[in-house]
Amino acid sequence: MRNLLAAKPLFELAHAGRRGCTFPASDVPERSIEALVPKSQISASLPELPELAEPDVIRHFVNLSTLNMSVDTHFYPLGSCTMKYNPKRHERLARLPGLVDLHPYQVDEAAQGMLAILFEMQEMLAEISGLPAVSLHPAAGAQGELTALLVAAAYFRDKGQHRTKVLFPASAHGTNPASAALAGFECVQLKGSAHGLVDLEELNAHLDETAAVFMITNPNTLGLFEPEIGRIARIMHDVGGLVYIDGANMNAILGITRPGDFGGDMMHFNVHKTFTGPHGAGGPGAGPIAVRDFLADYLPAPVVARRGGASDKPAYRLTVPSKSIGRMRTFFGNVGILLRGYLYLRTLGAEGLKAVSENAVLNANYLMTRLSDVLPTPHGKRCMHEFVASARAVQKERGISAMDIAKRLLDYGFHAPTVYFPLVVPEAMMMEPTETESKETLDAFADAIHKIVAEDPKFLHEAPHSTLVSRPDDVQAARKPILKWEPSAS
Amino acid sequence: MRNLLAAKPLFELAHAGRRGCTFPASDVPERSIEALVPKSQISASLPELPELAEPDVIRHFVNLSTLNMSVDTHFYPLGSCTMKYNPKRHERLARLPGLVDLHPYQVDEAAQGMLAILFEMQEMLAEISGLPAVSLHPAAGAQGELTALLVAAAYFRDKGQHRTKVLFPASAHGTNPASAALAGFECVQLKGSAHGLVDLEELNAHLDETAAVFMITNPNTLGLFEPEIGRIARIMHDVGGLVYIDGANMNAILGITRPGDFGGDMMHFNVHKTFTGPHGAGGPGAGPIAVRDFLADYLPAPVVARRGGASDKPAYRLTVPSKSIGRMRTFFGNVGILLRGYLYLRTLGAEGLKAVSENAVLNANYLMTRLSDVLPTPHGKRCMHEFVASARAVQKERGISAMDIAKRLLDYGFHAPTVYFPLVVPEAMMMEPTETESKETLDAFADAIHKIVAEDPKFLHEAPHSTLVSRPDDVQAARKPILKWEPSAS
Amino acid sequence: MTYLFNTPDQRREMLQAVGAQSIDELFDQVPADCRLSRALELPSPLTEMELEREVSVLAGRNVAGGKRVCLMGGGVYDHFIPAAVDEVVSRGEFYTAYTPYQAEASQGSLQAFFEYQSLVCRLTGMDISNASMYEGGTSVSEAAFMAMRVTGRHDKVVVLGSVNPEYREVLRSYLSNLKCELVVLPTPEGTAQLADVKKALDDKTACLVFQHPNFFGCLEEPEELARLARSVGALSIVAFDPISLGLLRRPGDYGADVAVAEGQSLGIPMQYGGPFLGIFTCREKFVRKMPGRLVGRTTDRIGRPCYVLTLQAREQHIRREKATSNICTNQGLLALRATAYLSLVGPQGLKEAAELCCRKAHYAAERLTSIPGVKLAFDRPFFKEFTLRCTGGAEAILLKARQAGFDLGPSLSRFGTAIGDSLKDAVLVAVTEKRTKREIDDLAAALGG
Amino acid sequence: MTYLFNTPDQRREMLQAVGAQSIDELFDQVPADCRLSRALELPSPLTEMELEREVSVLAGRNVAGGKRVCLMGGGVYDHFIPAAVDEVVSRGEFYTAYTPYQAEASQGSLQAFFEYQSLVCRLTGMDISNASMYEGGTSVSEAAFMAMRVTGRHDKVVVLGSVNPEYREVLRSYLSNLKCELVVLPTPEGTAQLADVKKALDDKTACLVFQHPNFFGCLEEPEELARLARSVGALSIVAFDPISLGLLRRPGDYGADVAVAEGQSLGIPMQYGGPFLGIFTCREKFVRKMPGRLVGRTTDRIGRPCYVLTLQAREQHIRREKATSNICTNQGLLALRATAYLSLVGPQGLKEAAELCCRKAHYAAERLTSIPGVKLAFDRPFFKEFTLRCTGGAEAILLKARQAGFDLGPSLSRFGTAIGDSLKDAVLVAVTEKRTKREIDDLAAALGG
Ligand SMILES: Cc1ncc(COP(=O)(O)O)c(C=O)c1O
Ligand SMILES: Cc1ncc(COP(=O)(O)O)c(C=O)c1O
Repeated sequence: MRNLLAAKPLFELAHAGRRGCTFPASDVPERSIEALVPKSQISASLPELPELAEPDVIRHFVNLSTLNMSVDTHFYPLGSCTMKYNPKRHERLARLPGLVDLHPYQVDEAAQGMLAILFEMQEMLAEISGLPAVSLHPAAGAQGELTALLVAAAYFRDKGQHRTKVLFPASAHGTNPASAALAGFECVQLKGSAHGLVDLEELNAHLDETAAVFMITNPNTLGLFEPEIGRIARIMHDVGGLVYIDGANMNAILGITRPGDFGGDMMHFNVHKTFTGPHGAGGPGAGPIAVRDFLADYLPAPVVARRGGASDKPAYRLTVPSKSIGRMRTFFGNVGILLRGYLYLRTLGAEGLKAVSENAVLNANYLMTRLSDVLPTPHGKRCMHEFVASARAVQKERGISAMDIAKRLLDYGFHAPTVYFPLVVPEAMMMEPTETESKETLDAFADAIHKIVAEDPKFLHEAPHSTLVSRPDDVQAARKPILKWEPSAS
Repeated sequence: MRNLLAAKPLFELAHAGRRGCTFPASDVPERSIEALVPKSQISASLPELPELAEPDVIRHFVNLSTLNMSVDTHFYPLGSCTMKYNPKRHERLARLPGLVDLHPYQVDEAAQGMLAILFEMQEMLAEISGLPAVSLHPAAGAQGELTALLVAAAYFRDKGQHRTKVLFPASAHGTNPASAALAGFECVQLKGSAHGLVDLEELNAHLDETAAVFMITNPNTLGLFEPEIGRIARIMHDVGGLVYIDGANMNAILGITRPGDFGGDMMHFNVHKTFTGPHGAGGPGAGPIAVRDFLADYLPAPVVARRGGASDKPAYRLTVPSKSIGRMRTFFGNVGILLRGYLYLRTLGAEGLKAVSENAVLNANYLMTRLSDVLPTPHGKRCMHEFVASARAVQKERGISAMDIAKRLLDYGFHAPTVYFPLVVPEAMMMEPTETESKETLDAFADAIHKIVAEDPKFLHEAPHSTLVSRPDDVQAARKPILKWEPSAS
Repeated sequence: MTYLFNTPDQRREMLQAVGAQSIDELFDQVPADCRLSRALELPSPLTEMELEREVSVLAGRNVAGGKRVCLMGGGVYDHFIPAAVDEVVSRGEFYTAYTPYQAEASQGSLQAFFEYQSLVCRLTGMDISNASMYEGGTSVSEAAFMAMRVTGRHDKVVVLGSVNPEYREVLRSYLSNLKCELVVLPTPEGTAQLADVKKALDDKTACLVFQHPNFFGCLEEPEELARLARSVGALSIVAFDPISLGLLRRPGDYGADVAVAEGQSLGIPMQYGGPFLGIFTCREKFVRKMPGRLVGRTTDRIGRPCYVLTLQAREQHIRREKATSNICTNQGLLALRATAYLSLVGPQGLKEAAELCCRKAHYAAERLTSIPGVKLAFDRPFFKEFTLRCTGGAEAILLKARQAGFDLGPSLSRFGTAIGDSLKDAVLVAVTEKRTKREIDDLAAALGG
Repeated sequence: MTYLFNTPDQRREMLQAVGAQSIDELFDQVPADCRLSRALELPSPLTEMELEREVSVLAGRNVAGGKRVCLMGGGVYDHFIPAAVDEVVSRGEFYTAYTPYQAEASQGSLQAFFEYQSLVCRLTGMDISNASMYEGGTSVSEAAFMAMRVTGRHDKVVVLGSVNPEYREVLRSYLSNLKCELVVLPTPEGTAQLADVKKALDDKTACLVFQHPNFFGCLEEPEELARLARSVGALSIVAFDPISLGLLRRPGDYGADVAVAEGQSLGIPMQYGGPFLGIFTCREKFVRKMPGRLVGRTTDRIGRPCYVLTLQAREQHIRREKATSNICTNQGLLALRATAYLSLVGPQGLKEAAELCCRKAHYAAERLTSIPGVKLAFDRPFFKEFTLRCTGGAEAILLKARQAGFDLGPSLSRFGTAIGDSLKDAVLVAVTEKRTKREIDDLAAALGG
């Protein structure tokens, strides 16, 4: 039911003199604005915002929304993204006035309910990670990485060690090297093994007293659990370095194994993934970190502490760790997302949380099996919560690429998997079904893929056919970027 | 972005053992249910409801929603329906816990805020109608009619008059005769004049001492204001009858003229139309009535009264008029909709309300003018808030019917006007743009119609082409009705 | 003027196109002597911010929401509403659409209402359901009118005194200008006396109306009542509580001809009495005589399955004074709420909710009747609601509870002669799955138990 | 287990298809010695109803919402949020979608973000905007890093003491493992001393960071500051208040090279500090050096206009350690809020809001400084926020206000050494368009004015 008129650029819907939100007249004694603010500071004209009425705005954005696929509407097996269902109770409860209208500088005694929630969230994440000290401060996974690396840097500085290198496998997510570089470390990228795992020799070859941190995603990007993770950690610890676990794939191992138990010293959670954020078309997220005891004093500020013993003072308060690296952002953190994670964990409990991973892994293995005849998975007979299939065979035999399949899936009413990542798999199709999808959906998706690989390749090269647009020209976009609407450009 | 899988019938998405909403275990001392309720009363089996998880349910209904056109998404010029924009502030405020969680039997002193709102709503409707006594009780326009007719019946009974006939023009809305019949009156339908107005001679011919009520929609279904309304009322009053104004078309005359000023004794409002309900895909509505002083005592219960003078008792209370016809439904009324109407009136004020009608009438006249070359309007050079154009010419010349145009408009992203009603206009297309649509939208709509009437008639007979389904078989539906899902039927 | 689109310049252009000098000229058809020569006297307009402030203050003057504990009954109950229900009805495509007359542009609503009809049939065990009526009370009246049409008996309707007094009052109003007699059978013991019922029914009776669980919370003997009606050729009409069907036998099981209900319990907030949902179900053979909209399944031009409004020939817009009802606007969005609610709770959830209500209500009855001067009004089995008599007077106990943060009631005196003086010291108490043992204990303690 | 789909029977079928005996077997890759041999110790699971009850109790323990009157500032403000903003971001298709990498399945988000970028450019008068950063503080840091890249100067960053102390702290943390010097220029008079600034800047300076209106609420001389930076080849980075641009000159007008902001004022609730919106705008020539996602317009296979993520070669997932930032997940949904907010208020609404804030803040300052012992900390023009010194101590006045239902603050002592002892008796007061004269008068009265 498309309405292309309403989906025109906002600016083309505007008309001079139209009003949306209006404000009341001033009720304080009238004084001219120039008497309050120096004239030189006052703008001669108004910002050139479009003039729209409320119905324009609603019709525009509601129509735009229908041009999206989303978890609420479609199966969205995007690998590495954990596109699980976002429970509606979270949206309702996160809107409670006592939570949503709370100013971040409200004094602790007037924010005890919020602090209780955040304290309990810290405790739960410590338990899930097996790492006792938690900071809820970072805004997203990448900021969690940066924060943890700065914690490590502070720790080493404090110990008088000059460690400059951060190591990571070639399959590492882009944020790992980017965060390391931003934190002032030198980046060392390690080649992986033929099995898609860490190559221990390669790791050993790069280790010395300048090695600060080894960053590893586990389960890794191929959906495999590093079987040697214990040894890797020992090797790293032996040279005095630290192990960072990128927790983006925690959905596979909740209640099964814990980063703290397999040698991790620091980790981040992606609350917007594992604990069902939701993703918000790109954000917001929350990237809390958990670290070992000896790193606790370096955590960024603030953390929530609970007063022990009987006291007539309020139970919870914000504190600054003794050797804190300081703040990484303003205010406490992305509380709205942390809250949703808290609600999720309180809903599931220990058993429910473990069932999340069990079902996520079962779903992934089932889908992998269903697709193995047409899109085999080169690495591993079994996978964790996701797997990377390859379209190389259909590409060779029928000239149908991973991209063709991905685009054509949209016509069938499915979001595409992640394609061409990781690079180690040719014609990669990285699929993460998550636990909140049914067997029926997985079967329908697998059936669609089977149909697609039998379709006319030429037809597939031009897919998708049912969407409003098909195969945008990225090159043109980047060569002469048009990054904002301008009257002439329309 | 269709997902036909999720849009399958709910029952086909179910799977035994799946759970949506779960409830906690009982916390009161355990006793067997049979000890509480006789076994003979207990059902041997559970109702055969489908078993679904929350994500199933959300994905299903969200996908279904996208198969609708609606005011939020499309221009919806459905004649006689007043499909105006439904402000989002109403939805937010109607959800305030103090309003939405209030039990209808809460005692008056504990519901003073609600009663204040409802009292003010009564007052505002009295002022807008020019009729001093208001009941907010009726659930919708049709129930307002029935209520008012029963009020009239009680009034006549009380005066010892035996009046049995309700009269109305042929163009009356179906609810008018249906309500009259339900109220126990004999229905007399009057032929209209050639100009689409009331034929005074015809009216006179049917008037005698058995005439109870003349029901008239003004402005009428053709979008014309009855110029003789004053005389009509006088004639009716002269024989001792009452005049009922069907207020469905009040959007044309707010603050311009009032039913009480042009001779009406009783009327209903359609809050879901005029005061932007919203329509809810069929309901709910609210159909408050306003009547003259001498009818006030017969109004249904309850009404809200304000205590005069100083008193330590609460200001507002529910009362029963002295000769009340009783209740027409349980509880106070469709408060959620009345509340939205109240919010609307408080937002607009007198000037804003008049501007509503001015703009509604301007929009209708403009659209009528824009279409006059291809879809002329047989009755009236000018219209009020709506007009009835005719596709007779294009039908004759090109074989394109009103239905063809209506269906094809869907492909252009516009909801269709009301077609084939009223019957007095051949190939009728009844259009009510409302005031919340812009000139740009009206122009785009008119342009689309101009394009359509130039399209291939055969192509049009099969329109719409872009929707999920096209031209359902109504005859088949009625001949062997399938009114519920059954396993075999799928 | 946030909602008005056209700017002064556009209005000028449009007037020019129309060929009018002024907007006023467009109103020339309105005779001068009818015109309002002054501005309406309404409160001054408010911006959204002001409106929110003002209405929030008014909302705050109601004793509702927040920290209150609601044990009120009488037809409206504080049941839990899953957040997903709100999400479904918050879709603009649903709540800002019109009645789905234009099928191609309304498949979403049509399918949802078809699913509503299907769910309600399964819930009740009845053959067919319409797509909604206004609320429980008018559903009862519509059922009685249908019974008159079906039986051809227009003289007498029998209704039990244990039926919600407001349902009875509505029926009385609906019949007030007709020649049909409304016989109300007293139920001094809290439920029907079968012998009295038998006596009251005869071959002029169109229908017997009863409620189960009834207004006092007590369980009737529905199978017997249906049988008695059938034995004189009258229809049995039962008003049921949807939540009770997670535990109790279904109207279809015990042979009701028509089963109607207030559907508020199915995911609809209390909002001071409406909008609610009138559920209406009946036997298949009455389909062409039943009131209200119906959605049917059919196929389209090229054979694709789809949904349409059907059997419209029963309705006012086609049949006019011969229509089976005058209803036009119905309660679509509330039917959608019920659809989402039933989809979410499913059979198991409904059972859990029903059993919780039942257990907690019995616990509450036990605790409250341990208070001196408080006793059950009727010695009858009940489901989630019960009637208490209070030596100290009904208003006194309500007030005491209210001051402690608990809302009980209504007091039966509220219903005047429809209930009668014999119960003026009685109050209703309803206990939903939301209530906790702790709350019930606290209530009992606050009342001196 | 409302969210898990597969039933035991399905799980069995699936295991069979996979060829595994048990779910446990699927975890064989996890070495036994890493496995957790016990259950996690987490609070027991809650049904939705229980969760709602429990969280409502906790929410009730915060002093927020309801009848409170908020005059708190320091970077987060109680501005009015039109209901239509909430409606837009409540669309599941927006909030449950991922980053719009798959363009054909994400045109809705892409177009909305393109519109966001366009609106922000118009609001600020700057050339380009990215699609969002985390929040105001990290935007400042990202700007400083970009300045280093652009200027090739990695040794020195100068920031005014009147910049939000948390912004400065973030910058300090971000620089903590680098060799770059962070020079903080004290502003004892509440705004920059131009002579000091000039002295501090040199040809090693990557950028000058200032805030306008600044943390104390005072107006800086932005044009002068930008000129001083330019004169040594450093970039000028301003942190602005979006609402102020309904009244004050725009960063583009006064020559800022980079303009960043906390976007919370644009339709985002306070929610104890986040998620908020980092606005980031700069000159066109920095486009390939700027951090964060960008949406660009292009055409599709058959020439239809459409939107894509573009210039991704700057980003971590392509450029890895050479990326212009490590940001990946950004604040998309908050950018959407700002887009809806700006669309709704438009130029006129923004002006109204800004002027109301300004007028009411000045009225409040007048009233509050009439209280004995309370005076303005700085004799400088301000916009909507000001700093009060209180002889009785900061905490005392906050407490007194809080007890009367008014929230002021923060107290500047909260910021410790980042602000310094000289202002430890000072508090911030911010006045938005939501506040009324009546509230301000009541506050003054409650504080003894
Ligand atoms: C493996 C991995 N690491 C890190 C990140 C970065 O997390 P965020 O996007 O929350 O910054 C992601 C997110 O895509 C990821 O998949
Ligand atoms: C002219 C007219 N009268 C009466 C009605 C009936 O009102 P309601 O649908 O609210 O019962 C309508 C509604 O369609 C109408 O258009």
